Amino acid sequence: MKILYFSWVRQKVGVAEEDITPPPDLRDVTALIGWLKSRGEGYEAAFENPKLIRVAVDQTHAEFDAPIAGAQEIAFFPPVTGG
Amino acid sequence: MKILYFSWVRQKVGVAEEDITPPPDLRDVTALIGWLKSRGEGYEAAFENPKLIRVAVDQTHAEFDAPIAGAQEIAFFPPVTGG
Amino acid sequence: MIRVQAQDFDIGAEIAGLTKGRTDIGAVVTFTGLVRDMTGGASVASMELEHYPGMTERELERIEQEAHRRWSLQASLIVHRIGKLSPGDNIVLVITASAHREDAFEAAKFLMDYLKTRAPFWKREAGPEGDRWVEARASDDDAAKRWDKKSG
Amino acid sequence: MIRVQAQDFDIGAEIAGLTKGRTDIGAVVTFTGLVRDMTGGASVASMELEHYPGMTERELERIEQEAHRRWSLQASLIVHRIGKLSPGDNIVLVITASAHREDAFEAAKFLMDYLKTRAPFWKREAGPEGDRWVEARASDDDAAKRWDKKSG
Repeated sequence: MKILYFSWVRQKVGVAEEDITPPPDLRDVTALIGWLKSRGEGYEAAFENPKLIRVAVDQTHAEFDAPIAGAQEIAFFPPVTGG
Repeated sequence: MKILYFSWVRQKVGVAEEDITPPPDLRDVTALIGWLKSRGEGYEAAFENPKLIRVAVDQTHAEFDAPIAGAQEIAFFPPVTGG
Repeated sequence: MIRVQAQDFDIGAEIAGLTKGRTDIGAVVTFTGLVRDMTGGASVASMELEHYPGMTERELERIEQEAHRRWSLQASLIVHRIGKLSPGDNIVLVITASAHREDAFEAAKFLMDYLKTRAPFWKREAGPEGDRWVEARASDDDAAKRWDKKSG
Repeated sequence: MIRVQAQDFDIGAEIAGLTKGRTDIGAVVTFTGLVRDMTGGASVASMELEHYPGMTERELERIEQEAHRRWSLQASLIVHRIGKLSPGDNIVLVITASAHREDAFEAAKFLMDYLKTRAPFWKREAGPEGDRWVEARASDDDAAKRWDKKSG
């Protein structure tokens, strides 16, 4: 499963992109975030306030209760500020 | 007093512009229209339905009860259709 | 700024003229009105735009000033063509520039709604069934009246 | 049509590309967003636009399709720049073309409101106090939510 990070989430995690194999029992985005936070201080800092985090599953905006089974690409980022 | 006509009002009256000296007792635009209608068939046709007529007194939109004393230029035209 | 002219306008050049060298503008909205080949089910071969010289310029200036009174605008422009036009030709250009998009959008809509009901222009369309003066649309009156309510 | 690009865009040329040879378009609205030298009281020397390649294009296409579903549009275009920009530079261009001005105006406002809250771009501003990621504005969320209500 490919995980992408953008903006200050990327800076705090320290990488832009990584391939991970999360435990098969992780059901949704919330569970994935919990597992990611256990991987180090950068992740802990990035996901400290989940209200500031947005997620896209396979390049489509998603909610935190979206299932992650079968997803190929999950991205985490702050609220967008283009335009 | 200069009177101007535009669009189909001009076509019905038959002239674009004329200098007139209306009777001094004409108080407002409504009275002026009544006097103009007495001047011939073209005027009669142009002002047949006053609801279709708009007026500007000295190049400013006005109502039919606007006084005409002192006005230098009064224009009659249908609702505008620019833009 | 306002202009009444027979010749066409260049939208890109007009925007550049308003914004060039400025760094306080965050949003530019333009509206361009064009001659369509069909209006109200009748086909249009050409169009003639009559106007009231003198009052037209004064009225456009009044409308522009009113927009600047209601919204925070850094710059604005109204250009309206007169004379003979063909389908596809430009008729009118409105540009509004502001720090924020809300002001630019609202002011541009207001300028067009007011121009449509207050600026002394009259369109005459020529088609296969002859010439006809374009009739004012009730929807344009309604659109303009909405701004009166908001200011009340 | 949608495009994501580093280079600048030419608004006049983009309008011409959408409308050239067509006689069924009566109204063209453009919105251009530019870099300002001040945002939220902080001065801006330059700006860097990060985006999510792949999702950006998909999201812009979704937003554009939604606009065509809601309004009668003859053509539309969204161009968004990425990379490093300076005050006065263009950031984003939205063009909507319709038979009538109401559709063109509403669709352009909708495209910008949705783009501002859904298209995955992030601005980083550099100024005298260092770099900072631009924070999302609550007013942009509110603007986007207004369209949800209308469709309900």
